[in-house]
Amino acid sequence: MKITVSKAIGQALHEEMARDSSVIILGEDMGVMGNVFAITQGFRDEFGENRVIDTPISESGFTGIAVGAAMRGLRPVVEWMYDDFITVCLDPVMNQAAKLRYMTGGQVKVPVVFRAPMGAGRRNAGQHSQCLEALFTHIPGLKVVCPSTAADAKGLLKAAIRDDDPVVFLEHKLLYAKKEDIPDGEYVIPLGQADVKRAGKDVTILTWSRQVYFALEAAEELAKEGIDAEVVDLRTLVPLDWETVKASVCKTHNVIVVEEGVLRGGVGAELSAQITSELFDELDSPVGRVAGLNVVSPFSPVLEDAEFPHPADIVAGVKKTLGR
Amino acid sequence: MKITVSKAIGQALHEEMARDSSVIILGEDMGVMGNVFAITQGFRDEFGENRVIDTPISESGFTGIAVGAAMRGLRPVVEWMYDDFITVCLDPVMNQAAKLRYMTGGQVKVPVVFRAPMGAGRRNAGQHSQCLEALFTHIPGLKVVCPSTAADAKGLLKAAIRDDDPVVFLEHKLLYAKKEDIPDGEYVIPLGQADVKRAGKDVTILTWSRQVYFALEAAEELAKEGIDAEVVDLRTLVPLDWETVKASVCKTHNVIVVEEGVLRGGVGAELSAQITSELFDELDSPVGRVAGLNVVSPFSPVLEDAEFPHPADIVAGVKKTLGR
Amino acid sequence: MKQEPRSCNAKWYLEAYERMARIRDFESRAAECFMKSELAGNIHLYMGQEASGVGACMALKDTDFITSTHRGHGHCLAKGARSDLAMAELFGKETGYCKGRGGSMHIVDVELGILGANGIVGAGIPLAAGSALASKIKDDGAVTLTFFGDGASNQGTFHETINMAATWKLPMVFLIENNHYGVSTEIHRITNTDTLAVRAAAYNIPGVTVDGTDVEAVYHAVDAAVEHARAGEGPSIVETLVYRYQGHYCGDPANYRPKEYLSEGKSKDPIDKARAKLLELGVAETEIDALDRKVADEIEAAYTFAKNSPNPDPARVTDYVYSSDNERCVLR
Amino acid sequence: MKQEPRSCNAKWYLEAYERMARIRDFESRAAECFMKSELAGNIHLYMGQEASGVGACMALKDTDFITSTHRGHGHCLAKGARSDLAMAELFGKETGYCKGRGGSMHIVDVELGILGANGIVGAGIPLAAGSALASKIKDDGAVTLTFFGDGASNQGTFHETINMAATWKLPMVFLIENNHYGVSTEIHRITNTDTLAVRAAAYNIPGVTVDGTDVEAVYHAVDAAVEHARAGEGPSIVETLVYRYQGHYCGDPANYRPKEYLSEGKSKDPIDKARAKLLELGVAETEIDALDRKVADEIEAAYTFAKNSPNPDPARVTDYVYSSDNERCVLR
Ligand SMILES: Cc1ncc(C[n+]2csc(CCOP(=O)(O)OP(=O)(O)O)c2C)c(N)n1
Ligand SMILES: Cc1ncc(C[n+]2csc(CCOP(=O)(O)OP(=O)(O)O)c2C)c(N)n1
Ligand SMILES: [Mg+2]
Ligand SMILES: [Mg+2]
Repeated sequence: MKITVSKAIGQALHEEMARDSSVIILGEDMGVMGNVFAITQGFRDEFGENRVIDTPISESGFTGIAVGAAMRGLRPVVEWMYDDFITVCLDPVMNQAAKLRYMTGGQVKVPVVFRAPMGAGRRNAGQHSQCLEALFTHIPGLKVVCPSTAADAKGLLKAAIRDDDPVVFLEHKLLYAKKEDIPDGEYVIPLGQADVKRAGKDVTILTWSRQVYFALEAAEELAKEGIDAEVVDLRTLVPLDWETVKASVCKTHNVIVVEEGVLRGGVGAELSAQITSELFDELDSPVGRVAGLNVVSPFSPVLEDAEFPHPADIVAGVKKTLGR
Repeated sequence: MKITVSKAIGQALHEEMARDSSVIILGEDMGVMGNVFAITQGFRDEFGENRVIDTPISESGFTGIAVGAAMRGLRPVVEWMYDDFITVCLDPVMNQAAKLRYMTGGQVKVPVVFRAPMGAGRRNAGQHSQCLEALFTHIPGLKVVCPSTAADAKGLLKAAIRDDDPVVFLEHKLLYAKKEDIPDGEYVIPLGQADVKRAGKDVTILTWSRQVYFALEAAEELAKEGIDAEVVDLRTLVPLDWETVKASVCKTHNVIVVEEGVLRGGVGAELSAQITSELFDELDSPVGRVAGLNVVSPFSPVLEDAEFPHPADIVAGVKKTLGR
Repeated sequence: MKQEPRSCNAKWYLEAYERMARIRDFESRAAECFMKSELAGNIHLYMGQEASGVGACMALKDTDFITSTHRGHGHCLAKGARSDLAMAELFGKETGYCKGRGGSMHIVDVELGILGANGIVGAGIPLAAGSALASKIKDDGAVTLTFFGDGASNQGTFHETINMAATWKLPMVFLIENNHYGVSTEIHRITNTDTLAVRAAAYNIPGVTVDGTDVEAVYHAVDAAVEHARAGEGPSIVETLVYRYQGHYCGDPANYRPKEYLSEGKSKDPIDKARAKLLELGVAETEIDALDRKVADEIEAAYTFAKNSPNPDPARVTDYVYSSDNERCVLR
Repeated sequence: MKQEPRSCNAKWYLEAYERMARIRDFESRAAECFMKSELAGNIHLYMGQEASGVGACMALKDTDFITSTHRGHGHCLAKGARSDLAMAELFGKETGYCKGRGGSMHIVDVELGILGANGIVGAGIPLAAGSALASKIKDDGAVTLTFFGDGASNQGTFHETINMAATWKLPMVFLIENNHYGVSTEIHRITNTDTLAVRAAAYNIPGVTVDGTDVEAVYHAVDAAVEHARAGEGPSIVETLVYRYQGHYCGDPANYRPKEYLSEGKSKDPIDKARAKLLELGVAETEIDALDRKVADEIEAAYTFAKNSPNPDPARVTDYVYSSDNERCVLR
């Protein structure tokens, strides 16, 4: 069955709410409106306003409320309307949810999911276009998931909701409308498993979220020039599926990391560092990085398109890495 | 003249306030108490309560106020009592100060300094012990300074205050009491200049803040074993003094990055990625990283000491890199 | 506050009417362009709320300041922003207020005292207090007014800032535009009081609620608050009750609202009201029509200017991140 | 709220006295250990404020919940925390409440309804509302009380949370311990009202200010607020006026305070007052002395336990970051 990514996310939420009465949803415009991306339409009528909660624009407050509720055994799924708004609610995420288990010596579990749309390309300008997964991966105690396909989004979100740790679940806005096949019936995709979206032998492209599609496009381009790229969709950044990364690197001996977010301090830096230090002798070339520029997201379409990677940038990045 | 690092910071603040009436100080307990680390004692009496402002515990509010005041031509120096509290005031830093110049097409300058003590080792536990410089380096629009010595702290803070961009200035708590020589008279150290704190030929240790001292200790240890380490104190992380980094790497051909903050997504990842990609052929070994573990800061002294790098860890890291 | 101010005359009303008409025309054109995909991104329309922004800005001097929101076109134009530069910004052009870098949610003109629209709900409030603090320190006599919505009043920045402003007696005004909705969420579903102005009691400052469709009523309330602030007595809350004609963003069908909301709002249209008042004050219909045409021509010209302006050069995408050392800072 | 409650009897006062004495002794010992460098880090002492925590917790059931602050020893002990496990935590030992991982600012005992001290000012407030929301959803009849200071009341989390709690009628109590200082900063220098309880008006909920040195007064005020909450009527503010005997942290000379602050506080010592009340109620002095000794012995034992307990194993520093997949998540 073909459904959109947003619908797949809605299905995951719906199935988990139906399965487990401790799952609740909190966020702005989640109830009456059914979410600004129409993800939870009808949920309030079905599950009641106690479980599908329209909050005021008080992210710090309602995110903290979700964390407190999780300490009491609920499984809240919070939505921030855009991931850029983490700036107004980082404390309950970073200093509370992520740390409570450790600081209490394992006494407490915090099964909360923080969902947020992210990403550029919609001309939403500086404060509504960021990919901030790198920031979250730097916070011990959080798991970080960035799905690309509808099938992955559904299976991973179900796993995230069932997980006993706080999970940041980032959805690319420009994928919501993508229509794709998903498996029939109930399924869950465990966190921490990458997926090789295209097998290849000459170069490994490590990526996630929307850039998976761009990488696949780039791979087709490259194929025309005789370069056979393997596209590894990491899907989960924490925990990282190192086995899959390693296997691919040991096969292709050339790697680039492609991400939409800002280059400096991006996830690509960490992956590059790990791969270089642990697989140095496997590498024929230094790990390449294709990422967003170290700038603020511009509004103007012509500028925005120059700011984050497109398939042609990936093609160029691969060629540079391969010295071609 | 020998003075403590905290005194040197106080001098920089004092000199700049005396020199330029647009410099103001805002933060908790900065006025009547003269700061919890006694940095601004006497300032309120001298400069008046309009320029040395005791704020309520409203970080998001007063940080935003500083940004607004900077847009109006003042040069506010804000203090957060610990850098860990960035969680309650990230928005005015990341979505406002850092982006305003870009989003206004260069119309606006935001000359604000955000000072904060940081770091582990004081047994302050999970929410009062972090080194968060990596987080700030990932935000385009911010400059990031992490001094180690009294002389550097003074000269760099003066430069930060005079800079027209928002600067995050992170001071390690366990350096405050260090007594050191500083130059006589007025001086400024430009942002973006690293300092080779110890010259050496076998391996480059890139580091900053408190780890500079640990690296120097480690270098003495290594010297006993015939390993001649160069210790490069980056001092400023953005802008980065690439020329100095490059020169050192091209001399020693072996590098490790040492940082106190969390390994995953740390500054070391970015440095490793850049060095590897641009100086691949210069490297005799993969770039090593010695950093804090991917855990929450533990309270217990025995655990905390196991969590962040000590000189012995640096010695071990260097030997591993050199294969010895 | 002061005694009841005198009522406004025809000259005043002509000025208010022109500013409101400018906003309405500007946005009607912008909406049209958006629906035709001439504009990218997202725009949040101020239509219906014009009397609030104009009434408030009429009480400010040119040397006073404002901060604004995601729904900022009206505030900026009311404070004197040029429609051509604003339109060009919406088009993402190099000739726009922000050289196309900012777009609809980030219009700034510091010279005119417009410290910026803002995409983060509640973020403009402390920026405004910073401006007021600067005025207090410089003793320049300026007042800063911060516009924000009913929804924004539930952000922590509201509380943190108003507490400091009240305590420090900052020369500023908290102008809450209560259009009853934050996106789809009706204000009484997420707050526990009849009005938002009652919150003033928590900070021991004045707070009033006025009809935000009546430009004169807004003017008088803000004027009193501005005088209070300018006299060194500190901030006030002015809450204007307004109607958001469009959905939250241009294109939002706003199905979450009862039909009566819009019919009620339209029956109180601020521009219709001002026109009626002008006639009452003896201004000739032809004069008003001429003003309408003048504004329409201005907006037509603004549109033409915007449309014909060049895009930014993509090679310059890294400009303006930093004031100094930009190249080095964006390179690595 | 309900009609005036009857006054408390001897049995009640004996319990209250014991809890207050436990807190005082616990902290006196902790302070001693800290000054002798037996304890690392930082501790914030509750001494002087005991009647607030104990009076409040006496109004709660075992099945009710609290959240606390950086100054949390008193709240946790008042709610029933074990002094030995708490002391071992201050010593950073494996036998402590948090296996030495948390320390003074992070004591938690979920079984006892103690959802945690907290090092971030204002952060416990939304956590408490989350607990109250869970109670409302589960309909378990529990009430959650959140302790926080005068300083914390200026954090955005206060406003955001109390607005939601008031609107959703969450079963909770906002207990502001107003000891007049946040570190060095006197509350009237950073707020604009006489009391903090007046802020209740902004959320249309009850708010009272009581003498926080009088354990019975605190009890009655909190009891009324708890009953209100338990009856589904929503939250209240209870502000207790208290004195912080020590500096902000142990070792802070607190030179920023006038001498009268401390002398006034000591003249109203909550434990002295409770002792006088016990005598008034006909309890024999010997019985009170015996209670003192019992508590002293308990604290002595707690100290011995803490001191003799093993440190955590440094090799286990990476435990407990994650509930599942911990090794993989901390490895890279
Ligand atoms: C911190 C933050 N949270 C959420 C949003 C998304 N958002 C933009 S406008 C808006 C509603 C604002 O409501 P209100 O303050 O009443 O202003 P109005 O739109 O009615 O003018 C929301 C939720 C945002 N931009 N920033
Ligand atoms: C967000 C945050 N800002 C600042 C601090 C530093 N700090 C710890 S306690 C404290 C004062 C708190 O005052 P109050 O709420 O009155 O509690 P009290 O110490 O008087 O019990 C401050 C500023 C912190 N821990 N967290
Ligand atoms: Mg609104
Ligand atoms: Mg206090």
